[in-house]
Amino acid sequence: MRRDNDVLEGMYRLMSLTRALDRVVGAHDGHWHGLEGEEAVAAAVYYGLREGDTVAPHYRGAITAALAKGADLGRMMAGCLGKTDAYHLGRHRSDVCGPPEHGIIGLYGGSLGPPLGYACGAALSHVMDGDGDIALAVFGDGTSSRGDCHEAMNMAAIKALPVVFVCQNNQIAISTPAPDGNGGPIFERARGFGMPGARVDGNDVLKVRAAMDEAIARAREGGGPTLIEARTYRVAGHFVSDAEDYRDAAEIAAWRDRDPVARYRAFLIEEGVMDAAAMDALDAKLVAEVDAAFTAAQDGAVPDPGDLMPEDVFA
Amino acid sequence: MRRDNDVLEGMYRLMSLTRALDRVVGAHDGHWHGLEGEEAVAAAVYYGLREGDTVAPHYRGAITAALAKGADLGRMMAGCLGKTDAYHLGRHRSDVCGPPEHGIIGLYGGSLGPPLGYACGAALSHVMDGDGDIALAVFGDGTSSRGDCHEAMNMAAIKALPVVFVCQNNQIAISTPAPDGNGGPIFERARGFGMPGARVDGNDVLKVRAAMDEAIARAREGGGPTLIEARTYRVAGHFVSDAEDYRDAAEIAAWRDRDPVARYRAFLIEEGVMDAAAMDALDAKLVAEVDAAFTAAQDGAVPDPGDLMPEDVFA
Amino acid sequence: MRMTFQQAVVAAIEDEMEADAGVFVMGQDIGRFGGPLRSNAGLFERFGAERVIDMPMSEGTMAGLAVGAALQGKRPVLDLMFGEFLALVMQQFLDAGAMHYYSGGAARVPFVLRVKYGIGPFHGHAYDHHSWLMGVPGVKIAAPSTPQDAYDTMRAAVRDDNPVLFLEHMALYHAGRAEVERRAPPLPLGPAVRAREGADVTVVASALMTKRALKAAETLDAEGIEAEVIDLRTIAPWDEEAVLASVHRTGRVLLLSEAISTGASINDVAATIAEKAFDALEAPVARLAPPPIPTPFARELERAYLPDETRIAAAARALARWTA
Amino acid sequence: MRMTFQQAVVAAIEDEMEADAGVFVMGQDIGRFGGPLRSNAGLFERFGAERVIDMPMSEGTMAGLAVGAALQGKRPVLDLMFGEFLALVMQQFLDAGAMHYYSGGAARVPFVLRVKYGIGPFHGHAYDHHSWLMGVPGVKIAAPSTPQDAYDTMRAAVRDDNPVLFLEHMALYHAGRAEVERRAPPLPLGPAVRAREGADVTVVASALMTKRALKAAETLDAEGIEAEVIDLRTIAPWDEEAVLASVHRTGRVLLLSEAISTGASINDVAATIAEKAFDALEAPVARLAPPPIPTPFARELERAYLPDETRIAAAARALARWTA
Ligand SMILES: Cc1ncc(C[n+]2csc(CCOP(=O)(O)OP(=O)(O)O)c2C)c(N)n1
Ligand SMILES: Cc1ncc(C[n+]2csc(CCOP(=O)(O)OP(=O)(O)O)c2C)c(N)n1
Ligand SMILES: [Mg+2]
Ligand SMILES: [Mg+2]
Repeated sequence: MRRDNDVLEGMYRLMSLTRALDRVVGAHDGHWHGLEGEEAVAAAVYYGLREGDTVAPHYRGAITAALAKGADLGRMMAGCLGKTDAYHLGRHRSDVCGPPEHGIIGLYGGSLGPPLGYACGAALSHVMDGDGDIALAVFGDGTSSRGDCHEAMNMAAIKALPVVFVCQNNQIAISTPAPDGNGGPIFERARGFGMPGARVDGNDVLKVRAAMDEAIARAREGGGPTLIEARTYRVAGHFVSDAEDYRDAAEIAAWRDRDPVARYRAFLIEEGVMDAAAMDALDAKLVAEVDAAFTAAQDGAVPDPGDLMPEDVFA
Repeated sequence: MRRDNDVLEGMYRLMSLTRALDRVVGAHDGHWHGLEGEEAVAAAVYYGLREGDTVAPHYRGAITAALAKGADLGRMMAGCLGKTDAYHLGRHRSDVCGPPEHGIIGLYGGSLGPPLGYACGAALSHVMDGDGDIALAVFGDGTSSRGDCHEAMNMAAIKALPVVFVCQNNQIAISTPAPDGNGGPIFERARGFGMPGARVDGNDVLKVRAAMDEAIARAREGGGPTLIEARTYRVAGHFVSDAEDYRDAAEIAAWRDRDPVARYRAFLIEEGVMDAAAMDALDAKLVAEVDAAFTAAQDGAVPDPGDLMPEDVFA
Repeated sequence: MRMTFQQAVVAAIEDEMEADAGVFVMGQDIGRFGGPLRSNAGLFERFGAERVIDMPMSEGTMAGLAVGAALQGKRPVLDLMFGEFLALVMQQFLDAGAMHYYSGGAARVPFVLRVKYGIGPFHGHAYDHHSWLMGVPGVKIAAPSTPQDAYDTMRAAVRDDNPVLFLEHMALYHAGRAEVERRAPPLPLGPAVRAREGADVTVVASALMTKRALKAAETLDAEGIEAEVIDLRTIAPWDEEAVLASVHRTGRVLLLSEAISTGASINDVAATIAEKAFDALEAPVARLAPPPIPTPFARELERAYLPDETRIAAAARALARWTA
Repeated sequence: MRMTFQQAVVAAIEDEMEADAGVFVMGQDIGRFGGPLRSNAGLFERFGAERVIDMPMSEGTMAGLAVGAALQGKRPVLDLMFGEFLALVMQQFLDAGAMHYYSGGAARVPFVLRVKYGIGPFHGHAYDHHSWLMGVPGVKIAAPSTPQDAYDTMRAAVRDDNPVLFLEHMALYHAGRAEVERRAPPLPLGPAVRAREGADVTVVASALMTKRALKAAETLDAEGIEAEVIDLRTIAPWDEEAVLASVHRTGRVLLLSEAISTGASINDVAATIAEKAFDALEAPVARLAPPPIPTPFARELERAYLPDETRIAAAARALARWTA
C-alpha cells in the first residue's frame, strides 16, 4: 500500500473510536455486542468510503460503519437507548442499524443474511447511475452459513456488481466455532462463484486495507465483486453478559496478546506516523466524546406512548 | 468400474424406460418436463440403490427415480392424471413427487431447493440408525442458485452426512443458460464446503455411474458427502408446450447428435452385453408397458368432490 | 384498446417505464423468454437487457436486490413467477415493510412484487399466500379483477412509495379481452369499488372471486335477490369505509376467499364488520372459502375446492333469507 | 417440583427423550451453550452430542433436516431460537404440512419447531409471526401460558404426528416458578381450558395474554364484572366448541392478540364467532391488539404497543357495559 499518513491516522482514529464505544456502551448495556480484538477489520473496511457508497455492515461493528460514513455520534448513542433524538426516533435500535441517509443499510429485522441482497441492489443502482460508487456487504463467519450469503455472492458475480464482500471471521458464532459452521475455508467459496477471493490476517489493519483497496478499485472500475475473508478473533463474549463457559480461557488470552490496536500502535510509532502520546491523547479524547454523547443521550427525551404513530408506517 | 452385466443391462432398461415415459406421457400432457438427452444421468444416478436409501430426486426425472426404487408404474401414471388409484389419491401430482413408501421425497410444494434439506435429514436418520443407507439429492443447474443448495451442502459437509449431491446440469433453467445462473463451475463449490466434488460427462452413463459408485461407497462408509456435477443437455423444451424461441437450433441439433442412449447402445453392442435386436425389443416392450399403464390410468376412477376429506390433513 | 388482463399488466409497466427511467423489471425468464405465461411479453424487445433483467433462481436475493435498489431511489418491479414463492422472500418483505417507519421516514421502498397465482388453466402453482402479508406492517397488497383494473392498479403500484404485492390471477390472465384505457392511475391503491349495487346482501370479493360473485349476483337477481358486490382491489390496506357502508345498507355480508379460511385476509374484514357494524348486522357474517387442505391436483378436486358461482349464490341466498 | 416455564419445557423434552430414543433436539448453540435463554439447559450434559445437535446458521436447512428425519420416523425438536426466523422456514413448513395429506397418509412428519418470541426482559427478537401458519394446512400451533401447561403441551407436541409450532413467550420464560407435575400428557393438542369462569364477558387469550387477562379479570371482579377467560393453549386447530360455548354463556367476547390485528390468528376466532354464535351475541365482537406498526424498540413504546392489564380491563369493561 502506498503510504498515506491521513489514511493511517484515520484508521487509527476509527480503531480507537470503536474501542471507546465498546468501553462506554458496553458498560451500560448487557446486550452490547463488543468488537474487542476485531477493531482492525472494522477500521480497515469502513474507513475512507465515498459519500455515495452504500454499506450493509455486519451487526457487530455497525456503529463504527455509521460513524465512518458520517453519522452523528449523539444521535447514534440516542439510538442505542431508544431516545427520540435518534435517527430512528426510538422505534428501532442503532447498534445494529445505521441511518439510510448516510448510505447505511442496517438490520431492520433480526435475521442475519438478507442485507447481503440489499447490498447487491444498491450496487445495481450504482451501476445504473454510472456513479462509480460501490456497495460493501460485511458478515460474520456464522452468517456465512446462511443461503442468503451464497445467493448474494453468486448474484453479484453473475451480474458483475460492484460489491465487496467481507467476511469478518472472528472464528465463532455465539458459541459455535467456525469449523462447526463452515465445512470449508470461507474465502474458497469465491472460486465456485467465479470471483476473486482472498484470506487476510484480520488483526493486521494494513493487510485488510490493502485487500480492500484492491477490491474497491476493481469494483469501481466495473471488474465485479470480490470476497475478502478477514480472519480475526472475538476476544470478548458474544455480548457483554455472556457467561462464556464454552471457550478455553487460554485461547482467549493468546488472542488478547495479539491485540490489533497494540500492534497497529507499534507500527505507527515505529514508522513515525504518530507517537504514543498523541495516540493516548486521541484515545482519551474519543472516550470523552463517546462518554459525553452517551451521557447526553441518557438525559435525552424518551418517546411517549402517543408516539406510536401508525400513520407513519406507509410512505 | 468392474464390469457387471446386470448393472449394465439395468441401466439400459432405466434409460429406455425414461425415454418411453417421455414419449407416452409427453404426448398427452403439455406440461410434461421431458428428459430427452439427459437419460444417462437419470439411469446412472437412480439405478441400483438399496431399498432403505432415500432419494430426493430432481423434478425432471422424478418418475424414473420412483420406478427405480420400486414404485408401481400404474399408480405413477394414475398420479400424472390425478386419478384415485394414484399413491396420492389424485390430491397431488406424481410427475414431481414419488411415494414416500419407496423412500422418495418429492416436491410437496412448487419450490425447488428445500428437498436438499430433506435429504440431509434422511441421511442423519440413517446415521442414527446405523443402517448404512444413504440419501441422494439431485437438482438442476438452475436450482443450484438457490440458497437451500448451499446450506444443504455445507450442512452435510459439517456433519459428515451420507448424502450424494448430484447436479443434473442440463445447461439451462427454463430459458436461462447455466452461465447466467451460476457465477462459477458448480462442482467447484464443493471445495468451499470441504467435500469432494467432480464434474463428469453426463451423456456417458458409465462415467456418471463410476462417480456415483465412488460417492455412494464413501457415504456408506461414513466418509461424508460428495458433489457430482453431471454435465448434459436438455434437448427437449422446458416442457412439451415450450415454444423454445430462446435457443439456437444448431446447438440443439449438435447435442441431439450426442444422444446418450445411442451412445450407450453402441457401447453395449460393441462389448457384447446386449445386441440391437434385444434392445429394440426391450424398448418396444417398455413403450407398450408404459402405454398400457397410461391408458389404464386414463380409464381409472376420478376423485369425486366428496373426496376432499379435510379430516385427512392431520395424522 | 382491447386487452387481456396479462396484456394490461404489461402495458401498465411499459407506460411506467416510459414515464420514469428509474423503473426497471427483473425476474427469472422475463427477458427473451417473455416471462411465464407471457407476463413480460415485449418488454425486453422494447427496453433491452439493462431495464429488463433476467435473474438466477435466487428468490430471497432477487427480492433483496429489489429492496436495495428501491432504497437508492429506483422503482423495481420484480416478477416472482408464482405466489407460492412468497414463502422464500418473507424476511425481505418484513424488512422492507419496516424500513420507512423504523428509519423515521428516511427510507422509502417503492418496490412491486408481482405474483401469479390461483387455480386456472395453468394447472399448477395455484397456492395463495398473500394473507401472510396482512401481518406485515408497511406492505400493500393489490388484487385487481379486470383488465382495466389491472392496468390502473399496476400503474398506481409502481408509483407507490411502499412495497406492494401485486396479485395476478391465472384464471383471469388470458380469459378474454376488454377495453383498456391507457391513462394515468385514476386512484391510488386503497379504494374499493362497488362492482354491483344491491340492497339485500353484500358480497366482498377480489380478483377471480369478484368475477364469480358478479355472475352469482345475476343468478340471484333472477330470483329477486339483489346482491351488492364490493370489489376490494386493494387487500391491504383495505377500504373499511366502503365495506362498512355497504353492510350498513344491506345488513348482511358474505366474504369470499380463495385461501383457506383459518388464516385468510378476509378474516380481518369479518372481524372488523363484527366489531364496527354490529348494529347493522341482520344475519351472521358469512364466509365462503376452500376447506383446510393443501390445494388439490385433480381437476375434479380443484373444482370442488374453490368457491364457484353456484356455491356463492347458495351462500348469498341463504344469507338473504336468514332469520333469527 | 417447582419450575419456571423454561425449566418445564426442558423437563418435558428431557422426559420425552428418556421415553423415546427417536426424539432428538437440534438448533444453534443448544449444546454446551445450553441454548439462548437457557432453552436447552442440561440436555447436552445428559444426552450428549448425538441427540443434542448443534447447528450452523442455516435455518431453512435446519428445518428441512428436521422434516427429512421426521419422515424417516424420528421425532426432531428444533429450537429455531426466535419466532421471527419463521420467515426463513415457511417453505419447509408448507411442505411439511402438506405431506401427510398429499401422500394419501403414507408420510408423517412428527416435528416440533420451538420459537421464543414476545416483548419481555430480553428486549429483542419480539416479533410474533405465528399467525402466518394459520393459512398452512396440516400444521399445529401450541402456545402454553403456565409452567405446567408448558410441560404438558411440550410432551403432547413431541408425541404428535404432525408438524407443531411451539411458542415460548420470553416474558413468561423466567417469570417465577410454579408447581409442575412430570406426567404423561393429560390432553392432546387441541382443547382449550377455561382459566377462569365468569358470566358477563368472555376473554379469549393465549400465553402472556392469558396471564394479563387473568389479572384484568381480578380488577373487573372488584367492580362486579365477571370475566370468563378462555386460554386457547392450542392456536391451530383451536377449540371452537369451548369458545362458542363460552360466548353462548356470556354473549360478549373480547379477543386478545400480541400480533397486529390485520393478520392475527384470532381473526379466525372472531369470524367464526360472528358466523356461528351470532344469535348469542349481545355486543360487538371486540379485539385488542397492537397498532399496525413494526415492534418498537424503546421500552416506553413497547409498553404502549402491547395490550396490558389496564387496557384489557378497559376493553372488557366497555364490552360488558355495551348496549345497542
Ligand atoms: C438468521 C439468523 N439466525 C440466527 C440469529 C441469532 N444470532 C444472532 S448473532 C448470531 C451469531 C452470528 O455469528 P457471526 O455471523 O459469526 O457474527 P459474530 O457474532 O461472530 O460477529 C446468531 C446466531 C440471527 N440473528 N439471524
Ligand atoms: C424456488 C423456485 N423458483 C422457481 C421455480 C420455477 N421453475 C420451475 S422449473 C425451473 C427451472 C429449473 O431449472 P433447473 O434446476 O436447471 O432444472 P431443469 O428444468 O433444467 O431440469 C424454474 C425456474 C421453482 N419451481 N422453484
Ligand atoms: Mg463470528
Ligand atoms: Mg437445468
